Amino acid sequence: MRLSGWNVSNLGLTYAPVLLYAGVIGTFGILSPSFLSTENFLNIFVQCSAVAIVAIGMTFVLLTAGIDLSVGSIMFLCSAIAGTSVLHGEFPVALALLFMVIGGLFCGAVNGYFVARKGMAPFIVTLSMLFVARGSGLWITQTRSMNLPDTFRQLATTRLLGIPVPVLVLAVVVITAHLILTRTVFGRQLYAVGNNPHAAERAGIDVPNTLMAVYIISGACASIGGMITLAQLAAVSPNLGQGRELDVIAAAVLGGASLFGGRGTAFGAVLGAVLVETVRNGMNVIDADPYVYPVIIGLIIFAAVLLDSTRHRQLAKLRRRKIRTETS
Amino acid sequence: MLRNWHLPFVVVLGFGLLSGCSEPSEQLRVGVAFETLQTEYWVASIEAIEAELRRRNIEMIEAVADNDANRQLDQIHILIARGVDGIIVSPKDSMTVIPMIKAANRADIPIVIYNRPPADNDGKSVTVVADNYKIARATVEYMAECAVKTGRKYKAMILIGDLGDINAIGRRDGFDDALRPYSDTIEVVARVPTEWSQDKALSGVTNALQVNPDINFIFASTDFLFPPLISALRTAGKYKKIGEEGHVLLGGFDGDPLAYSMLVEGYLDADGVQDVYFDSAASVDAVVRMHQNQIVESIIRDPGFVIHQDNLEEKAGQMWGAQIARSKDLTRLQL
Amino acid sequence: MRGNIGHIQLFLRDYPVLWLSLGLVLLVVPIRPEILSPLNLETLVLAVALLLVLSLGQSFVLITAGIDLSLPAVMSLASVVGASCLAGDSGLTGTPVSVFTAILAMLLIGLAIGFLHGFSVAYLRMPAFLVTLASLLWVGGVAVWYTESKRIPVTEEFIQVWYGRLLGIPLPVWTVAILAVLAHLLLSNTVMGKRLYAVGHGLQTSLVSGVPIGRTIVFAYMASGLCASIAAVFYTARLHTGSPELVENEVLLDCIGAAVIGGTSLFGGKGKVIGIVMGVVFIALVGNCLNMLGLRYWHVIMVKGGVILLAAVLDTFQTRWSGAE
Amino acid sequence: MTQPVLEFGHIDKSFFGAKVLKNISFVVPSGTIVGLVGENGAGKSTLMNILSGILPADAGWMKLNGISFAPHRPSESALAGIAHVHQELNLFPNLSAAENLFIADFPKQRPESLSLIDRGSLQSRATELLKQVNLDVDPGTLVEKLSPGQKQLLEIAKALKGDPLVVAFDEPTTSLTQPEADQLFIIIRQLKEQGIGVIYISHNLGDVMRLCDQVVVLRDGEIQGAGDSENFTIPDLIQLMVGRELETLFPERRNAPQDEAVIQMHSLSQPGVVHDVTFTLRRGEILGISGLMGSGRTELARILFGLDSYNQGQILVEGEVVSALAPRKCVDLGMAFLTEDRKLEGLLPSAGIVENMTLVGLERFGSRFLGVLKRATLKDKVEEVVRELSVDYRNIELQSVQTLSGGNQQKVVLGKWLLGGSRILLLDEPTRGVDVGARYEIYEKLVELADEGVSMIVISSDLEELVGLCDRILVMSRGEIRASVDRQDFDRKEMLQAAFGEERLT
Repeated sequence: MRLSGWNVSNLGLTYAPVLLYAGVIGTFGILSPSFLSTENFLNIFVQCSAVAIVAIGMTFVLLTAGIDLSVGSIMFLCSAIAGTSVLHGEFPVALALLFMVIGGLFCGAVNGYFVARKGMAPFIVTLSMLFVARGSGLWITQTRSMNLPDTFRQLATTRLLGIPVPVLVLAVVVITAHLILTRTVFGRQLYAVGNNPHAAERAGIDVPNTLMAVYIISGACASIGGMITLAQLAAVSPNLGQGRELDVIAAAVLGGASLFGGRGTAFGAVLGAVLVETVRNGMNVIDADPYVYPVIIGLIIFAAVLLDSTRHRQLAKLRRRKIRTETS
Repeated sequence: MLRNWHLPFVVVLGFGLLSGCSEPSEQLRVGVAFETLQTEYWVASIEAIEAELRRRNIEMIEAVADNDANRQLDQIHILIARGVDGIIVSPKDSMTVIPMIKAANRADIPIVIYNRPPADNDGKSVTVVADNYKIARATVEYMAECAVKTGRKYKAMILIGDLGDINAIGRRDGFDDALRPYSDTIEVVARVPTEWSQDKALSGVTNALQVNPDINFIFASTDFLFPPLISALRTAGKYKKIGEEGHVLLGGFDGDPLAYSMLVEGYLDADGVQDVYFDSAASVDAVVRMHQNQIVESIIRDPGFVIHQDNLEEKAGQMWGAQIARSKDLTRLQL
Repeated sequence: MRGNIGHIQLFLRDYPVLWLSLGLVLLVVPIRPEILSPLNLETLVLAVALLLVLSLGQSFVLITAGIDLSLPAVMSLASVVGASCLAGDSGLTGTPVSVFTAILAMLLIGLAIGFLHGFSVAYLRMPAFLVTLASLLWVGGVAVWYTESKRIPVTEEFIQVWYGRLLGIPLPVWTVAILAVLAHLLLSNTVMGKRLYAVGHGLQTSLVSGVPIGRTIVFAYMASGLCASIAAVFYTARLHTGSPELVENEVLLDCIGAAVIGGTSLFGGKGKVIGIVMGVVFIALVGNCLNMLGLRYWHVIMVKGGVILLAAVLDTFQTRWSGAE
Repeated sequence: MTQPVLEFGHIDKSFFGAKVLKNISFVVPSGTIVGLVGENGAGKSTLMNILSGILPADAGWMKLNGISFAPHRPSESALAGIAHVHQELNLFPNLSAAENLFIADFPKQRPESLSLIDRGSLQSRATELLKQVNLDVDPGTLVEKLSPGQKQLLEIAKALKGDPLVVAFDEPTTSLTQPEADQLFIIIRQLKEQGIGVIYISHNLGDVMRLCDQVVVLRDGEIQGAGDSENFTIPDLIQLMVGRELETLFPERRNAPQDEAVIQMHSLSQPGVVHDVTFTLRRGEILGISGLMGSGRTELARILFGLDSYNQGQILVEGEVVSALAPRKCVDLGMAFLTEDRKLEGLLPSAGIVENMTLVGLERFGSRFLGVLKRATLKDKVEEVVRELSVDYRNIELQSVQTLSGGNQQKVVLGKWLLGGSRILLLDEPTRGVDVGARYEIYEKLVELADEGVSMIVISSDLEELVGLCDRILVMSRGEIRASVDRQDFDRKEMLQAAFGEERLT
């Protein structure tokens, strides 16, 4: 078959995100050959793993047309709990990690309680949690930064089969999340709740419990993200995770999640996080003027979004229902 | 109906006014407004100030602005409204502090600026500040001397602080000026912007080491960034003690407990120290003397000093981080 | 009289946040009577004025079911550009003309970026959240880049924009009061106002009904940009500084939070100036009270979160009451 | 006589002291289709809510297969064998057909505690169900890609999933074209053959008469008449429903259309959508467009209103050639478009009546400078139109229009355009989901407007409606106009044949 102009543009539009990635990677690759090394790509994954994992949790929340602004603070609070329990409570590291997850689950459950059982706006509930969790964390640490024993750092630098642990954790989380979203009853019902909560309720889906679950998942993902950050830094600083909620939401939405619910995938969230980190890493590698970083990252996000919305409009046009087949 | 509705309000109001009037006023009250408590340095500072105030039987009222200059100005206004007898403020930058000085002047409350000097203004204030440029420059010069002694070539990296912070600029300029005479031995290959954030520092340093694996001279604009720096160095297999093969010349700034333990263990070559005890004592002293209408010089300089392997024993007593580290026995953490 | 009381009760029922504000004051007064001192009330009113400008701008966008995350960045850029206009060597330095030019330049920046947002959202159909988030990064980046992070001093004349007084009342209070009244009239009494709500309620219906949705959305974002610039003028004058880091991003949470507590919906179509004013008063009051109490830093943050949650809980009760009727 | 499968005995129900159901008793025999008719507010939905366990009855009883039956929640009712097919489609467009069928009870893999979906079993069970309703799509298809008719069939498949004893249909044909509706009736008759009791609720009395074995007529919560449908005529039913005599559903025209052309369309084409469409709309004319769903009738209206583009041909409005059409421009030209999707394109569902009604004509109430609204005039005008259309409401400003009945909603949309001063109306399915009384009121208003010289194009799947209302009917098929029939030549069979066009031939 001959490739007509229409087909080419259609193909181009369908794979626009891929082209964007190729463009970003190609540009940095030409500017600095060391950018293209396997090691550097592993680096990118290691560095974005925390954001990516939290973004996966955020995707669950976004699927229900909710939002979780508290993830950055939960990352910090959990890290503060872990740091304190190891430094002052003399608990073993494994137990500290367990405390982190429990902390994340708890914060998520509180969010979920008010959203699901009290029917309150997720924005406000999680905004409150943002303040309460950060305040509690600062209280625990007395705003001091804590330097943690080496065991933590080893968690981040150890490699299994040549792959750094954070990347492995990311892989486990994304695959689990993908399976939950596509293969389980809960996952499919989640899409229904996000699309139309009233219809979901009528269809016999337990909407409150579903909502509760997504905030708990988001809290858990935040605690895992906190764990990875903690392991990488081997320190708890009072500004750990601060402002992370915006990075995380950006990653999820760049990856195709809709703020109005019902759309989004786990792999998409990871791709979004990887894109932002690739740009940051690339500029670092080509030794760009540090003042330009945010400008370039902002513009690339803008370009990605522009490309995506153009693509959607064009595809919608091309796929419009044809009533008649033209004979001429 | 209307009266009933207002009654509790009036009662509480009256009670409040009464209790307000009867408050004892012999004890001095000093407001301490910090822009941030983000790093060990600030925490140590505010605790030292609190201890000094307590020693002098002065009540401290704390306010932390969480990086927001406007909020800090609000807090200053609120401190003034509460009728404090003096204010010690560590501002976000050299300019936004000016309206705070003016507000305090208007209310005739003495104000002391801690650590970040204000830009030129016609207000009345006392500044207690370490000479960031000089201390950083001296630190890096010491490192450069160490480098020259080995006779090898060096590739240098600096972790720059928040470019909006005048102290970060001072430290960066100190670094640059110190290395200028050594340009044939030491080449600056990487400047990592960190915005005083540990995770940005981690990814920046990791990437820089990726591109320039032979970096062997690193200056961190604050000790607060050592944990991510060590992380990245260990990952690259470059965190070695002085004298070991492949040791990276390391320098820092602040003088915090981690820096002290690194010095003791022999990982850190030099650290620029701001003398927290001097700064806090001088601030409290200035505020009290201003309250008593004594004349106080408008700038009190903390000369600071460089602590390094050669003067460790001698200077450790003055290093605030050393005091904290010893009191909490943090050295055993084996970083 | 009875009619009046009826009105007050209705008002309190519609805006439970008013109860909460009142309760907060009653709670704090016995401990810190200074909270009612003229000095502190002025501080509080000025804090309300600053936040209200931002919340009003934000609510225009929220009403159309959008969001504007770029405010802090727009403010920073306007601030440094304005300040460098004042510092320029045009020979006008120090004259009222230079103040005028600087303010004009700042307002133009807000309008221009607002236009860009509106255009992207309305005509390119890009999601508002991401468009404005990207701007938060790049516009803020440009501000830092432009100044290389240096602060720029402003002239004494410019400072009068904030510190000046008219009839004993600070100028910004006048400005913001006029702005709020204008916003109220615009939203409740003009064609454009009704169109903003219509677009937020249903974009498709508005399109079919011949509402010029493109222009309406662009208007909303430009209004938001304009308000951000006005806030930038105030901040810059108040702090005597043109700064690329004028405010922290948390101000976004404050201004969106205030609008939402005041009854504005994040899903569009709802929001009134009176409610927003009350939301702003509440948020500013919480900040003021907590500082007044002199609590530790972390307690301040925690209590702030708790009180916001409480406001929201009250709001759901209120909805239930009115739902039952 | 067949076995009664469901019995209602003396059901009473009141809300806040107002009786909405009074002593309702009737029987649904197995293998019988019972039509339940009545105006909106007659108590049909309350009765169905009691049947499905959403509301409890105040007094009375129900029996299912002779056993007393009082469900407390919808799941209980469903489990007992009552299935509902709702008017409002409860489907999730972002999920597949199969997932929609089993959204509340997915087949699970062992161990069930993992809640993993058994995709094989899902696929096969879905295929089987879809086959039962003659829906020939892959179960994996996303619902957003299905046509309205297919969606309705999917809803029925959902209802059949639990092997129900009774299936209640609530306005199932509102979004269907005639052939789709015919298909649906075949399925409903199949259910009857299987011995299932069917309750069929509809405003379309023609359908009711065609389909149902028995009818029950409700008015103000009371049964006004019941019995075999052969014993009733449509006028009987209407009289029982509204309690007064309507000589005919369609009012008489007083003035004939004028000769002056208002809209002329010349050889309009858009590849894949419409081809070579030429017609003229005259002043005061009611022009009907008939055709199947997907014949291009809605698309043609959308092009005419500037919502979609065309690449060939010419459009003249009031004799002037217009190009670059856009809704805004069309509104300025005095055109109005009442779309088929009322919720998405007609109303601001969460806004009040005033806000909805003033949407189009807003500028006329604003001052030239700054557009300051004259609120008093505006409210007076809205109240006038509301009165004229007899819209039933509680609060004209605060009550959101989504709480109004379908008929009142449609009146609000119509009122919006009238308030905007439109003189050319494009009406796409103007009486969808509108009850008989309101329907009559809308027809009356339309004819009155036409008599005053307003021109309109009425698109409808209900041929009865077009025949009763229009001066002329265009029949469309495959994006082309196949026939144009004047009032005196209206012939149903011929028009249907034209509508089927090539489809009939293949």
